[in-house]
Amino acid sequence: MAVIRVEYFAVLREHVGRAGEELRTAATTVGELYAELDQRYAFPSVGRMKVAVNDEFRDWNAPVRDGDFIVFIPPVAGG
Amino acid sequence: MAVIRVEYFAVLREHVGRAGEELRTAATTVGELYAELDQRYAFPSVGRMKVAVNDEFRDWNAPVRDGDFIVFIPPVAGG
Amino acid sequence: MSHFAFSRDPFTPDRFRDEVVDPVAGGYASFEGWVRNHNEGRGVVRLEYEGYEALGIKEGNRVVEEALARFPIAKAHCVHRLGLLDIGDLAVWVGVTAAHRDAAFAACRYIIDEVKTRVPIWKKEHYAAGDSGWINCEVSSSDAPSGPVRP
Amino acid sequence: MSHFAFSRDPFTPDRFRDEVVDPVAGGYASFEGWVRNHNEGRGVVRLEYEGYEALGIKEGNRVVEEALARFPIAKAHCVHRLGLLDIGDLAVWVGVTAAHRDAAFAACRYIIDEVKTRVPIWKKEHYAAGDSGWINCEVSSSDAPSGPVRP
Repeated sequence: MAVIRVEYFAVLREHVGRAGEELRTAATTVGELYAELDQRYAFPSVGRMKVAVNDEFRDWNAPVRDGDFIVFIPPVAGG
Repeated sequence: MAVIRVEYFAVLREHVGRAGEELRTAATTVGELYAELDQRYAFPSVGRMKVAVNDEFRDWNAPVRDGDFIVFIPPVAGG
Repeated sequence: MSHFAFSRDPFTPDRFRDEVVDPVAGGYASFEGWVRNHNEGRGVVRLEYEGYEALGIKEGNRVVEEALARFPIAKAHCVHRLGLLDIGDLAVWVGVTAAHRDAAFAACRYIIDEVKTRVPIWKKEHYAAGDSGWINCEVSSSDAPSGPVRP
Repeated sequence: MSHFAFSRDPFTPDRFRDEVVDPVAGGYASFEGWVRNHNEGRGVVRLEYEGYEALGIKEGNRVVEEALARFPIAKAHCVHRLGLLDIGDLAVWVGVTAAHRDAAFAACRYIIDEVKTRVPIWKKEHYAAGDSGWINCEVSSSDAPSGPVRP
């Protein structure tokens, strides 16, 4: 089990109703973590998401480690 | 014979030593006028020139008419 | 110094002129994105930008560094607004200086294109009709499924 | 109203912002030419621009009108300095607004390219060595002969 912090932005923040949370999880990859949280929150369909671990983009197979800071990134729209 | 006004800019103004002059000329085209003034002033070699009559670009066969305002245009260098 | 910054307050490009001025650079190309009063046929009254700032600054800076490596330019900088914006407000500014304008234009174009697709910034439009929506995040049922795509 | 102007005094693009602002235009592309401290390996200390203003305004306006006809843009404007300029001074500014940045960039590029080759403006560089010269007008003996080329 890892203790991690997840932060939510934009459409996810509004959907979950908070900007972030500390979690204990048995997920071993960030993809598994996403599936676990999707079960809990039923994330909205927003197209392909990305993920960042400790302020860097990672792929969905990246491991979840104790103390990680994880952000799911919905499609961006800068400019 | 036509009475016209010629104005000089940049390298031509400096070469001729004045910004413009009124002239009586027997030239029938602006090309002939250029040749006449080149005889008098020995214009510097500056590459291909253009010519304007009454504030519009014209070709070198454009007629010279009484009262015309004529400008020889050395290669430009804006920007 | 990062070549990319967020601004929570309204700004004018003048404020960042020192980031791009260079005595060897005769050409300055810039792009500014302003808040329009419409989008896809709908009247827009206000915009909201939210950013994941820690990663956004890193990724934005990487984009500008890539431009500096790819094009013969002198300096480049990009600033993106966050928070609530009104119609006509400056949302993003890219400035590039170079000895020659070819490179300045190409790099400026590269930076705005990449920033728009890579930097974690989200835009919420508030419509004249009273509703609002996160751009690129509201999909119809016929669109692709959400979430990660597994390898 | 002409889309092209000369300025005998220093100016900033802000002064002409109203010429390009448009509530339907979300994209603004601009180009600025600044006086460099060198050209072709020579140190430059000052510049002088001379213009044939009556024809220059007409031809400059034609260039911008062409851009407005060719590209899907909202507004466009160009201002060129005349007189004595110091290093770093703004020599020319082109501003273009459009709904989409492709068109804004393309039109901005078109205008600066055409203005540089078509508008009757001449540039005299004053060099650190003390001499000076009219750019594009000082030719070596091996260059093409001067004057009109007869048909």
